[in-house]
Amino acid sequence: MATQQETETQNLTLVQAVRDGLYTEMQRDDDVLVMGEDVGKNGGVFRATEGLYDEFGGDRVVDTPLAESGIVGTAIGMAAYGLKPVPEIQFQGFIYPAFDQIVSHAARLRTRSRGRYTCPMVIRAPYGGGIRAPEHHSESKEAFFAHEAGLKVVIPSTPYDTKGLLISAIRDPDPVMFFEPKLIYRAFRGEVPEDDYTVPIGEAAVRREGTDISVFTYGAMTRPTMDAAEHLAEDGVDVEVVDLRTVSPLDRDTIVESFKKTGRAAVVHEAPKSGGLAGEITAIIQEEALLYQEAPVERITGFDTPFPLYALEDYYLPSAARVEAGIRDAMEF
Amino acid sequence: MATQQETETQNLTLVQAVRDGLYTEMQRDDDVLVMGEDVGKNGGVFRATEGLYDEFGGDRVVDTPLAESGIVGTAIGMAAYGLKPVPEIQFQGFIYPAFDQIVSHAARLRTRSRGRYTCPMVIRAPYGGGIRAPEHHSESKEAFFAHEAGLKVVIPSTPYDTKGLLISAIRDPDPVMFFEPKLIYRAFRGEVPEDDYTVPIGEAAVRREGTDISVFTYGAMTRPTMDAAEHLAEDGVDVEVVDLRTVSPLDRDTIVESFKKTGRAAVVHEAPKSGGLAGEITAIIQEEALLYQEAPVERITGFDTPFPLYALEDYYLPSAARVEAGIRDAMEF
Amino acid sequence: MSTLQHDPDDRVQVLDEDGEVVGDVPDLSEDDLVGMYRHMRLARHFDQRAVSLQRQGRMGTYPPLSGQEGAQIGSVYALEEDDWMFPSYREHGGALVRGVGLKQTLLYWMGHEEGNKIPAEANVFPVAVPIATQIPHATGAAWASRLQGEAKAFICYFGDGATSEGDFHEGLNFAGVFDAPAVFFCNNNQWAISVPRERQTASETIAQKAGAYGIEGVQVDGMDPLAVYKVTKQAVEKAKNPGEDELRPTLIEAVQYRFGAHTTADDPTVYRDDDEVERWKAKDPIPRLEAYLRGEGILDDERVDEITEEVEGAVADAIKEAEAVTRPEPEEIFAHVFADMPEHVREQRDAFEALREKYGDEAFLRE
Amino acid sequence: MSTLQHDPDDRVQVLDEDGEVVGDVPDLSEDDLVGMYRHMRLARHFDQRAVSLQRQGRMGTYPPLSGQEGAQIGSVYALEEDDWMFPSYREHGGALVRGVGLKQTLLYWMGHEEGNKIPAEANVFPVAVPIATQIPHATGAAWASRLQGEAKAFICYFGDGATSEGDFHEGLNFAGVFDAPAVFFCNNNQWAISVPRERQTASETIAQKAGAYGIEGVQVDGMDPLAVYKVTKQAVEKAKNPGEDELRPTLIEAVQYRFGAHTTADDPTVYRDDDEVERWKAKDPIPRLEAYLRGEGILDDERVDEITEEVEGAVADAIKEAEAVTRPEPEEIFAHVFADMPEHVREQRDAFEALREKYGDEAFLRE
Ligand SMILES: Cc1ncc(C[n+]2csc(CCOP(=O)(O)OP(=O)(O)O)c2C)c(N)n1
Ligand SMILES: Cc1ncc(C[n+]2csc(CCOP(=O)(O)OP(=O)(O)O)c2C)c(N)n1
Ligand SMILES: [Mg+2]
Ligand SMILES: [Mg+2]
Repeated sequence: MATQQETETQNLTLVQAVRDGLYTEMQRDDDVLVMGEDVGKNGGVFRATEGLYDEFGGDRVVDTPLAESGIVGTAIGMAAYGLKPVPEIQFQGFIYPAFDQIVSHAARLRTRSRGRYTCPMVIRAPYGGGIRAPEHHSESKEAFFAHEAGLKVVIPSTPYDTKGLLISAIRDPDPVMFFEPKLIYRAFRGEVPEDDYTVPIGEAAVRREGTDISVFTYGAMTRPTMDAAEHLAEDGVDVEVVDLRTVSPLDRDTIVESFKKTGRAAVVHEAPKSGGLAGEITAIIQEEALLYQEAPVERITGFDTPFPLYALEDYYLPSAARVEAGIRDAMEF
Repeated sequence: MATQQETETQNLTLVQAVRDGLYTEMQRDDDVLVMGEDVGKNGGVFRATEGLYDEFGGDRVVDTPLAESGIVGTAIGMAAYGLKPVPEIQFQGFIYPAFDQIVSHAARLRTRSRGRYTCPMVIRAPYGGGIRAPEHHSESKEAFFAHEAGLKVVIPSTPYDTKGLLISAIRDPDPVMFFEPKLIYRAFRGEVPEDDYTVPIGEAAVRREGTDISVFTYGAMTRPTMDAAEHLAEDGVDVEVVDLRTVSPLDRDTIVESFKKTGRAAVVHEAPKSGGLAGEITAIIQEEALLYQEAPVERITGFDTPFPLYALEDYYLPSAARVEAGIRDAMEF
Repeated sequence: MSTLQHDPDDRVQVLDEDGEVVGDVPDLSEDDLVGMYRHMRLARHFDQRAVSLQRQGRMGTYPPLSGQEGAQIGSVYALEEDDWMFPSYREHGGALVRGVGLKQTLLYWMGHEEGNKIPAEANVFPVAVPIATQIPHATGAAWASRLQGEAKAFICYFGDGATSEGDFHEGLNFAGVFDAPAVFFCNNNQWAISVPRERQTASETIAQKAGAYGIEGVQVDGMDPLAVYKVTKQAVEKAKNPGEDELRPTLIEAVQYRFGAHTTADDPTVYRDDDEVERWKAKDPIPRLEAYLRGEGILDDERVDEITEEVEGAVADAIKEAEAVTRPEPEEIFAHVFADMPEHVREQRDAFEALREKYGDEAFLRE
Repeated sequence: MSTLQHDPDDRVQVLDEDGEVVGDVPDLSEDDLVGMYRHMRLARHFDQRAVSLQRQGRMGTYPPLSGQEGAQIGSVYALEEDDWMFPSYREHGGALVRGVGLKQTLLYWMGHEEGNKIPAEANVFPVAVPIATQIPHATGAAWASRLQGEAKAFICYFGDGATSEGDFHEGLNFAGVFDAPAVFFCNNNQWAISVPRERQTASETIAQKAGAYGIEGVQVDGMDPLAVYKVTKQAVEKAKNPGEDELRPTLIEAVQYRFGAHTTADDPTVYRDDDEVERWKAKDPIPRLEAYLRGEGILDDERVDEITEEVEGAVADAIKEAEAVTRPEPEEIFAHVFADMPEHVREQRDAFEALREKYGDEAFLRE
């Protein structure tokens, strides 16, 4: 027989948690609408909007023409006019046609109107590699958006956080980029409350406490990082793993606090190294805690190359072995 | 009477050096062509292409429709077909409509065709603040491009370098982003050889030798940085100023060598702090020379805000006073 | 047949170059007619003064509108109170009618953040400097309004050059697909800075581009304020109450000319002939409407002189008020990035204020 | 009157659904006619095998083309040796005729970098996955060719969905303005993944969008290879030798249907009816051409059987060869970023190789 506990949570995959977050917030708030390519009848190419069209109808779950600047540009108009659009970009690699609307307008509407107009909008896009996808389908370019003031950039790594962060993002009065790690869309399940709840934007989560080294990561890279940490534990290396969850603004307090405890750090992301978040995090660490630093911060990242076709993608993505090797380097410095 | 020396060089402003670089290379190589909004009869809104239309005609100095993705997209087709287009984007703030063509195609054509097709193209754009320009006209977003593998990003700061780097960029077999500091387009003159010559991409220049601290900068920020350095010299602080000239790929050897000598550093750029080049440079320094580091690397940058309207722009841009204060902080750590 | 259904090659006209009636005069009260005239005069005078302020170093770059008053004023007069306006950067005249005062416009071009704060009662979107980007915004707002069951029209202005941008295409295409109550108003002033209309596109008219989106397109004499009013009015009405099988959006091409430079940073003599300018000056919308109103007995010398005086007073006052506004505080840079200021932004603000405290304001200002 | 000047509402057709002649048959040799048939059969069989390879886990996501052979093969047959082709991601059939072998196409969808290396002798651009981005490339190459005094045509393929993107607009507009010798070939297969043609745009046809660029547009039965050939041939000729006052570019809308899924990752039953699919299957281009050729005495059972055998052999060989190719070395990731490998890229490569040496290949490969 179902216990109280069981009736109130569901065991969901990450992509199901996306859907559940959208569903929950659309139920609660009539102003929320979902729009994008194939989000309607088809339920999204990853099924992230499955059933929403039947539930909420074509005015709130809108199949748009194939035009990303049009999607984001009209969503800005809608948001300024009082709705809360949640546009989906089918893959992060196809967000660039909308880049101008995102950086020149969504990110600046509040500033540019001194608060008269605002842009409460969540742009969702699956990101990252590892699913044997065709070209341009494996981008991990969160750093582009983290460099634009006026945007928040959220990347969840668990089903629970996904729903809670997505609801926070939808309720946020400003635009939020919500990048979903598609590699782990269905990799595991987690308990997700049926009710609405929020996970705050801008707060990292310590996934594993440790005393020897702090590893900062997010999204799909939390898994190889945790694997590496467990493996290193067998050798007596006690790794703290911090899942950033929001990459802009960064949770500097948690980052610095963890680093002050361990004195060593690595950052793991699949985005290219140069100009990636790892550099920013390293700069923050040495600004705030140089005197604690015992070794260079290791950057364990994608290469400074275009993402390869899938036969080579496993080499491109930081694997547990690469994470482990990087951590060892930092430990042995 | 003119000496040998005088007849072979001209005293040019930076924007005249741009023009001279284009002129010189178009003379030498029939495949080079210039295209963009108002580059033809009008000679460019900053006069960077002045007279080229009369000299080379409308097929090689092309006024295009007002469409940045079209400009870069057709230039990619031209480059792949054997020409060497030099598209101008009127202001860096208007490059975003072309962002997809730049990152998804120009940057990857060589990789994506295993070398069968290439994209020898130079995208020129004036960047930066300080000229009391209207909204969206003061962007400094070189970091967006530095994060995309497959692009080189060049930012000159003197007339001599401008011509030499531009010629290198045009001869480069791969796409180069060439961002011109419009604040100093006409701020001073410098000797520029009349002949063609090159300044290599990827090599920084030490503008002032010093032993106490290394300051890394580029573009329009070299001026306040040099001013601050001279001022600090009066107080006995001996500042080394390194003009990066290419921000991707960075000249790591010069950066690290300078830092090893001084043990302290600051980076000055007008781009926003978070995700800017300063973080990347800091990361490189601590990766390569942590044991030499005596103070945190100071990031003296634009704020993490949209660029303000011009009444406030002087506050936004790093001034000599801010640079000096930042250097003092690093010295006093 | 609706005016909008004209063959796009026919250019709608009500007054000819001499102000003689050559088409059906729209139904407008005397007050409205005089109001249009007065607003056109105000826009023109403001424009001349603004250019001279810039020349004197009292204002930054400024985009003049002289020659385009007929299109601006004629079209906004066709709007109702709660309709919306999405301008480019040149519609100070139209924006003024819609509640954005001259002082505000001056402050904007003087580089004050306050210039960007559209008054709460004005249904006007901020100036859009990146070309054509406002078009999808207008479509989105119009679509949102329709989803909410309202009957409002959303007019969006842009130039001939803007029609080459992808955002023009995407914005109009979405409007067609989602039947958004939008009026796309192209101020075809023949030039995009130095690029002539023929270099912008090989299509014969801009109006005919409407066909690509299944919506109506119409070409109007943009220097004939009454023709502009008439065409816009019909488009606005159709946006709110389309006929059977009719889509709401319309593309209006208002054929006109900018008499002056693109902006005060531009020198048009480099790329166009005086002859051309003179030919178009003969179509000046102001004398044209004035001649008509005088002919109808609605205006006479006395009333015109009164208006001249009013207009000059209003502009002088606005300049005085705008120039009395002092440089904003640096904290304005940080104030509106987000609803809640994040910690790192606050720290940057505070650190800067501390420095300013220490070194004095002058250390941070270039002369 | 040229076929291209047809009212865009008229759909050009040569063969009806039963292969009966209903329009002027273009001038094609028997060899070419049989070649077209053979290539269509080859494309179809390849497609079926590719889908099944994907199902068996022997290949990644793959975009099927069945139903679209008539448009692909009909159009590329209209090209001459030194013309150029700019494909989207679905034109394996057309690319094959132009020199991109089946093995190469298989390798591409198997995720091998080598699959991206178009053979030196094939005038074919790489696959374009980001929708519509290839359109300005084709315009630019065509323009460059004309600047160099050549007389070549550049055909660019894209779908109905692609016409909504800004790059479609900008690419065609530039082509009109610079009179680029380009043929824009829209494979209107009624769907952009799950989004139907009517949701893509409110315009009645896609061909009529040509009017926005001052160029000709024509709609053709895209499942009638002879009609496609005819229309494309004329467009190619016009690109090279336009008539007086005629612009070179053409927009062709080839009306057709994809029989299968958008890609192997798609389930079309979610968004479309079997009935619809069946209605379109009745227009299948292959039996249509076959019926015509049999009627003309050009094909008989024996020749058809031979072709079947050839086709099956060719596909089986290509699969065998492609599957014999082993996983590329990781250094391929780094090899072609720039002409000269920068130091930091070299270091990343070397560091990775050192790790791989140390930990073994398996440590880096997920199962
Ligand atoms: C995306 C973008 N590209 C370039 C510019 C620079 N620019 C400002 S106005 C202008 C010409 C605009 O012409 P048009 O659309 O005809 O409007 P007009 O100024 O004639 O009213 C250009 C190229 C810009 N503001 N935005
Ligand atoms: C810029 C961009 N946005 C989205 C996608 C994802 N996507 C791939 S194919 C496709 C539909 C394309 O439809 P259409 O243009 O009609 O071509 P078809 O696949 O039907 O041949 C979409 C949305 C993409 N590849 N590129
Ligand atoms: Mg114009
Ligand atoms: Mg399609």
